Amino acid sequence: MIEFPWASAAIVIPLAGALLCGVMSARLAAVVASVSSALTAMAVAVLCWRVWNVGAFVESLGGWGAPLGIDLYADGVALLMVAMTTVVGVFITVFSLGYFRDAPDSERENSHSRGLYWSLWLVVWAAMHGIFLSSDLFNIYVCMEVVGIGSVALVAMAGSMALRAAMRYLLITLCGSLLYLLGVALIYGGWGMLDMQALGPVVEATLASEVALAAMALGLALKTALVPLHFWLPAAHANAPAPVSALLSALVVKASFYVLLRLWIDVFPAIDKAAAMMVLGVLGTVAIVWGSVQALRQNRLKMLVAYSTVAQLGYLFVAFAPASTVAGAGVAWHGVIYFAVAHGCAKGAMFLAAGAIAAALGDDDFSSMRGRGRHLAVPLVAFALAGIGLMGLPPSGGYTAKWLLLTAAARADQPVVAFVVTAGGLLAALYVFKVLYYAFARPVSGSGSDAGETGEVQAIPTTMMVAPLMLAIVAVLLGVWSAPPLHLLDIGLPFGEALGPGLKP
Amino acid sequence: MRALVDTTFWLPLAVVASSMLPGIFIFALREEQWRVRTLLNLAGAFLKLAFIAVMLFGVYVGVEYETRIPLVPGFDLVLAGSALSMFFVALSGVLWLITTIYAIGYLDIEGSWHRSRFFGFFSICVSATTGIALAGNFFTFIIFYELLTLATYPLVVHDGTPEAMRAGKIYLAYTLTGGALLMVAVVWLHGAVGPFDFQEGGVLSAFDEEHRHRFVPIFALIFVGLGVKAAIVPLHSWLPASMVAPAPVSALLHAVAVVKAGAYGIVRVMYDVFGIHYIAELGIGRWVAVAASVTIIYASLKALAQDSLKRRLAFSTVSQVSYILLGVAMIGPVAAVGGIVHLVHQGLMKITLFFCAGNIAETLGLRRISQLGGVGARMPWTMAAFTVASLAMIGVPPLAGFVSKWYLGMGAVQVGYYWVIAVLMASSALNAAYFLPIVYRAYYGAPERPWPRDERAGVLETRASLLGPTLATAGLVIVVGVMAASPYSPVAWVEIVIARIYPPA
Amino acid sequence: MGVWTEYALLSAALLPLVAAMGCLFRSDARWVLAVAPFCAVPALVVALLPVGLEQVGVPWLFMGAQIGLDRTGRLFLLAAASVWLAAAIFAQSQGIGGQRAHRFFGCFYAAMAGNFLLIVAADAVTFLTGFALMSYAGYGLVVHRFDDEAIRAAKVYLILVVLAEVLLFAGAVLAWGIAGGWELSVLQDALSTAGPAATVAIAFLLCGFGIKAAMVPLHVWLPLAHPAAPVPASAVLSAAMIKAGLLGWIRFLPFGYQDLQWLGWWTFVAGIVAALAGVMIGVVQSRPKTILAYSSISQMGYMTILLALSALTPELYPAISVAVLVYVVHHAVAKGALFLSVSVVREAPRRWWSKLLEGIGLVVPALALAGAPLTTGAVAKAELKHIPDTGEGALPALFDPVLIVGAVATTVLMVRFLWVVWPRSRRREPISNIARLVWFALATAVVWAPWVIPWQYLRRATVATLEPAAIWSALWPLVVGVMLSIVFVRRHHLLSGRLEDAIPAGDLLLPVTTLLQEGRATLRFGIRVAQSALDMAVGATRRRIAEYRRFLFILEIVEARLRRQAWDWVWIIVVGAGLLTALIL
Amino acid sequence: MTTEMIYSATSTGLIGLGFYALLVRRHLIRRLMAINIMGTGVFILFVSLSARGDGELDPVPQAMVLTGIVVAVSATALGLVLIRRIHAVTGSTRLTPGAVVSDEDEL
Repeated sequence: MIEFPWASAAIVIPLAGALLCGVMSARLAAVVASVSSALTAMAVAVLCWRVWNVGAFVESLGGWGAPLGIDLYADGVALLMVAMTTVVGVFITVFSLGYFRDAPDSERENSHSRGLYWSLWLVVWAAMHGIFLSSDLFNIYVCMEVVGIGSVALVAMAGSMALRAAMRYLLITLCGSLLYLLGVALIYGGWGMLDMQALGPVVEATLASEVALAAMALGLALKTALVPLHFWLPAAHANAPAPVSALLSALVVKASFYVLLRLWIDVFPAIDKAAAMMVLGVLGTVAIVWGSVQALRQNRLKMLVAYSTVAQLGYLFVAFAPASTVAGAGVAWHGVIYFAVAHGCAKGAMFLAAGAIAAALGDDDFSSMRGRGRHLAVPLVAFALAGIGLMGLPPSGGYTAKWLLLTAAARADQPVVAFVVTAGGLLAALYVFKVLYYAFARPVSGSGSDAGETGEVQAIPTTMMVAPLMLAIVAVLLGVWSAPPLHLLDIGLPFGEALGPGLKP
Repeated sequence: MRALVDTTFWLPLAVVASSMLPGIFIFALREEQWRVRTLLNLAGAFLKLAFIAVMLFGVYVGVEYETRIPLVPGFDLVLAGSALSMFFVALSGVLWLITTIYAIGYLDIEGSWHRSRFFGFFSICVSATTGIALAGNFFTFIIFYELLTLATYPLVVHDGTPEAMRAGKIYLAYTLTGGALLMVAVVWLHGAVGPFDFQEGGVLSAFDEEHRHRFVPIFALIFVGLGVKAAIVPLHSWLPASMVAPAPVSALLHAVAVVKAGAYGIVRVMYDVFGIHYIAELGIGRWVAVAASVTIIYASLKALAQDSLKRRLAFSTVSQVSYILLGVAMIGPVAAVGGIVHLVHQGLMKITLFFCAGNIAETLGLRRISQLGGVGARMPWTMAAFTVASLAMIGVPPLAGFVSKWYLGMGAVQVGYYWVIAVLMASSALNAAYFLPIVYRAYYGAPERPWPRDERAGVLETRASLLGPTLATAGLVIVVGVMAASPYSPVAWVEIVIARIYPPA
Repeated sequence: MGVWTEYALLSAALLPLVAAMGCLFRSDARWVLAVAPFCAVPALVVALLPVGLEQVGVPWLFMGAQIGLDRTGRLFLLAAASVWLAAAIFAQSQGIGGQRAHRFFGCFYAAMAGNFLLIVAADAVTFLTGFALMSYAGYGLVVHRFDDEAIRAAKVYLILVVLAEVLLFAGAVLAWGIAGGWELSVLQDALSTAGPAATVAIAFLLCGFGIKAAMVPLHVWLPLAHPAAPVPASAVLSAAMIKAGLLGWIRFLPFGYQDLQWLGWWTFVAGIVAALAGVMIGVVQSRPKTILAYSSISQMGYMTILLALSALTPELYPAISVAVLVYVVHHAVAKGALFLSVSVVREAPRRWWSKLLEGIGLVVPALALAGAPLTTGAVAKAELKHIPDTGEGALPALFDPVLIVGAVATTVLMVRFLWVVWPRSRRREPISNIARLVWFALATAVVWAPWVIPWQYLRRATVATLEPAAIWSALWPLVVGVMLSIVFVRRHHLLSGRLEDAIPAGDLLLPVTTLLQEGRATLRFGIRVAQSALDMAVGATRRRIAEYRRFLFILEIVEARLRRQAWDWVWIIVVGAGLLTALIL
Repeated sequence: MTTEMIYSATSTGLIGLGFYALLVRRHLIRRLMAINIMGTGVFILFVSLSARGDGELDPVPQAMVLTGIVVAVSATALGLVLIRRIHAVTGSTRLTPGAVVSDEDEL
């Protein structure tokens, strides 16, 4: 059992599923994708179990090993991200089962595109596992490109509405990847290796390494949509088919951020990054405010959720400010990673719920939601639960993460960060309750919209109801049951000594 | 690990869960399954009371109950039974049962708008309240505190009318902001001194030398954060706005859950976090007393100007809840008895008043004081209950309110805060000025027109399920006052609580 | 003392409360009426029982109640129970309340219970409980008739009741601060110690009870409330309930404990003013019950004077307390009878013997009030006169002349009352025989009561007034008063109506209300100014928020630009340059 | 001027050129080409790394470049498909549906 390459399996299984789906009819593809999702989940579960009990381990693909071969490195953080991806992924699969059966015409242009969807989705999934588990910088590049190209194709599946968004997304993701690759080249030029674990101790603070870090950070920030580099995100995320939106917002942006974090801490410990961290912190602050305000101004549900992603991604960067201090670093990094996980689940649930609402109503305009809230009870409950996570209210993963971020701010003595984190939660409340308003408001009697209120809410498949709800419950459970994930996080001291002092005061 | 049958571990959890689980099940019920719903509600309420009774007895004989579940390293979910918390738990348990019966009757009259949703949130609301009461540390406290906010919002906006939605907005704006401030303060505190549990006698005095300069601003933040729910002027505006909610909700907001949670929280902070003697040392008590006094007077003056019955009652709540803080802030054993016992006394009186307002509104369709002429003849029992509760509010001996005021007055003398007596005198006079005209009008005013509606239930003036709870609480108002000296009265229990904090010399 | 004694005492006191609760079931109005005579009986029996009832605790009640029946309490209870009994029977047989009988009797019983409870109370909380019950229930009696006059009277009454409650609360709490307990004897003891807190507490308690006891200038409710209430209600208001204020003074204030000059002088002045001004204002009133109300104020003035004396010279207190008790019994019975007679004489008698009896019933209590021989009035006056003899302190020299002038004045007032009330025409307001009987019994009680009440002292004092000298000294002011009245009638038409109602009932109330209304108008103006200032501030804030929203709109444009135009590269370069700079520097 | 410097200068130039074009040009095919040019610049940088100081060729960068080219080709293919679809649906070859400037002008 121990000998079995479980880390590779977590990548290979969805990849194999993708290949099979590509050559099958749509109906069979759905079955294969489901089986493949289940198997992936199993593999990841075993992987978690193993890391939990044995600790971090290195798995060399094909037995070659670094520096020439490719190493997979499974430590706590990687595992947590993989687990998050898998949980969200399983629910996306469940949701898609219903979604692509009854999707509006524009989204199932021919039976071929259905099989294509499954294929692309599983490829992206596999590539994301690749990003999280790789310890090889170039391998990460390849996986990122696969994720990027796959995502663009998935966005484009939404039809004519999404084409421009997809195109812009493609350009941005390629540009970001190339900037990253530039950094990889510079690092390889300087130190002749690409393994992150090995690079950490040897990389020095030279001009080349600093330029490399800057280029990579810029590229990854572009892919993570850090304000003001977020301009591509709302259109792409909002116009994609619902499960794809969830995938992009919950997982894909996290993948690039994860790489940035790894680089930041593992590869370039030698560089003094305090000033840059402040820059990122400030940008994160701007992101929270900007994204929230924009979210509040949207007329479409999915646009609102997309801008909320812009705002929430700001938290990931705000935490760089306290992380730049010795006292705050450990808690801040914990908080950031936990936030990424919590946000992944919550945002996934939220987009799925939004998708379910849009499918039931025919479109996702707020005006068509008015007075029909009572027919949308389940997706709205899911939306509300996910919203609790976004607001950072207990009990939810968002609460735990925010608690950690605030603790970091307190330890680093940065009240501004505390204020931003708090205010961000309140801003999130504003836009979350803007949606929930429709769940509670009584239809305005006597107005001309009576016909719209009474009926015309299409029945949606059970899977589309269950998936967001379950995922939202997971997001809540992350707050009730946060000790195990946080324990997992510390396994293998993934970020070297940065996590060392950890949460212990 | 604790044994599975360890009641000291399970009982606090059971007290919280006994209303949470029925609540969750109720959500799943269809509107017309009222029998199951009622059964679940009542079963939950009685079960909870039984658990509370066992636990109360246990605490009385010295058993230490504690549920401890690790959430975040250093921060556990702790539910523990102290004398003070049991006091609050018992209050909410008893009043919840009564309010549930009332609500069942009330909503049957009102018609079938989302009753499952209503009772579901109703139950969760009470769970959150008991959670707040039993919380053994700040982390847990905030979890339930925010849960309360979230669970109450759907109740406030239950009617779904534009006014209700507006009230809900105001409610959220205030309470979420308050909650955020509280969280910042608490994290700041923990950042400074590390994780700690609530402890009789306080925790912080041990950190005096190092962190004294931080404690006053932290307390101020906490006070503002909790003061929103406790409706301290000028943080009170949400409470009168929330008057659009159905009567049982108002009763819950005012008497059992929300405002009490705020006041109880402040009391808890003063006793179990700072320690009352340390509060005295920091010189905070005086300011709290001043804030409470300003609230008492200002809200009473505002109440005079209201014509809407429930709004007047709301301002009265704002005023009365501050008695609790006033009593505790005076920092003396006798005043503290008066303050803490007012938790229960105010609850009983105010719930009676709101029940009466609800009875009148639902039976006769009257909501304004100016319409109340002749109600005394039509609904003698309701008005008798109202009269009793009003007189108690004024502080007429030997009713509940008198006992509180009496102890507060004696406490003020004991610690030499003579100005508090003037506040109490003014408050009594103002209470009389805004309550007696209502009573007068109901008995001696002439009905101006036929009632907007007139529902009779057999020989009774209104439904038994509305009248019964009203009379029960009115009876309790009399009994707790008349039998204040008996060993089973709230006062007796509070004296036990206080004796632990101020050991008799 | 048996275990049950305290419960017997309590239930005797609280029995009427059960009846009051019964009144909530209004469908059974007949039952409500039927129990009326029996409610006061147990209390009366307890008061007459020869068994001594010491102070005992009822630990579970209120905040640890103490009840007991000492001599003071026994006589107060006796007086109160008799008047309540008479009034109850009178009210029942007269069918007071009509359709709203349950309401009237509910308040009536509740007030009765409160009155009894405060008499048997031996601790502050129990006393104040009874006092509050009585006061608030009294509101129902005053407002009962529910015309404009009654409403106004009730309003004034209620405001003063609340004021009294507030003052009593503060006073009692302050007193606790000094005493550390609620037992009345302990409180009194503690208040006798000097100190600012004690002074304030005494002042509060004095005024609080003073409102009920019609102490000038807090008496204004009384001349309004008594005429407004139905006859039996005015009888108990004047005869029993205002005595509760007096009892409050006796129970709470440290009379006889220590020399409290300021208290003594204040009360002395208030008493003298009440005793004289009450008569003077009363004389010009046109309505019988208003006259009686002013008479009550004046009579209470005498009792105030007595207490004032004991504050000035504590060693006189034993004698004074006896005098007060005599006075209480006397005044309760006489005033009760006089009030009831207002109702009785509405119907002019037809037969000669009934004319005679009603004449006697009318005149005897009036005479008693004026201090005529053979009545309790003479005994009370005699007791007053004796007081200076027993003490050695420096009594105010005014005391004796005041008494004489007072007796004359009271006589004039009573003549005025009889003049007003005397039946001149045949009005047909039938009155039941039972009511008539009760009234007559009460009216003549001023004569026979001393011989019935089981109080040796009273009997001896009554015997003493039968000596010729005593009779003379009681009689001559009476004669002077009657003659003076005749002169007034001749010369000034005072009694026949020229000066009628020159001073409206409620005297001081008029200027005070005017003043208050002015104050309220000013306050309203102030509030309006504050409100508009607040509105302006809110408006300014709103405008600012609106501006902010406009700013948001600008943000929107910026965002759109960002998305549509070629601005992205600017941002990419800016962020990249920023990062690079930050890293390299 | 060493070979290394020529390589470096070339790659820097290409990257800069591509980056500039990507950011400034509006026509989609131009932007896609810009990406490719930028990619080529990075690849040249990699190639230059394979011949470091000691004269021995390092095979790893070459392998990476090969992989990179594969990735770039597929990305370009996807991009071209998208551009065709955009053109088919909207008749435009730009991301922003702003003022119509003749596409040929920009090409």
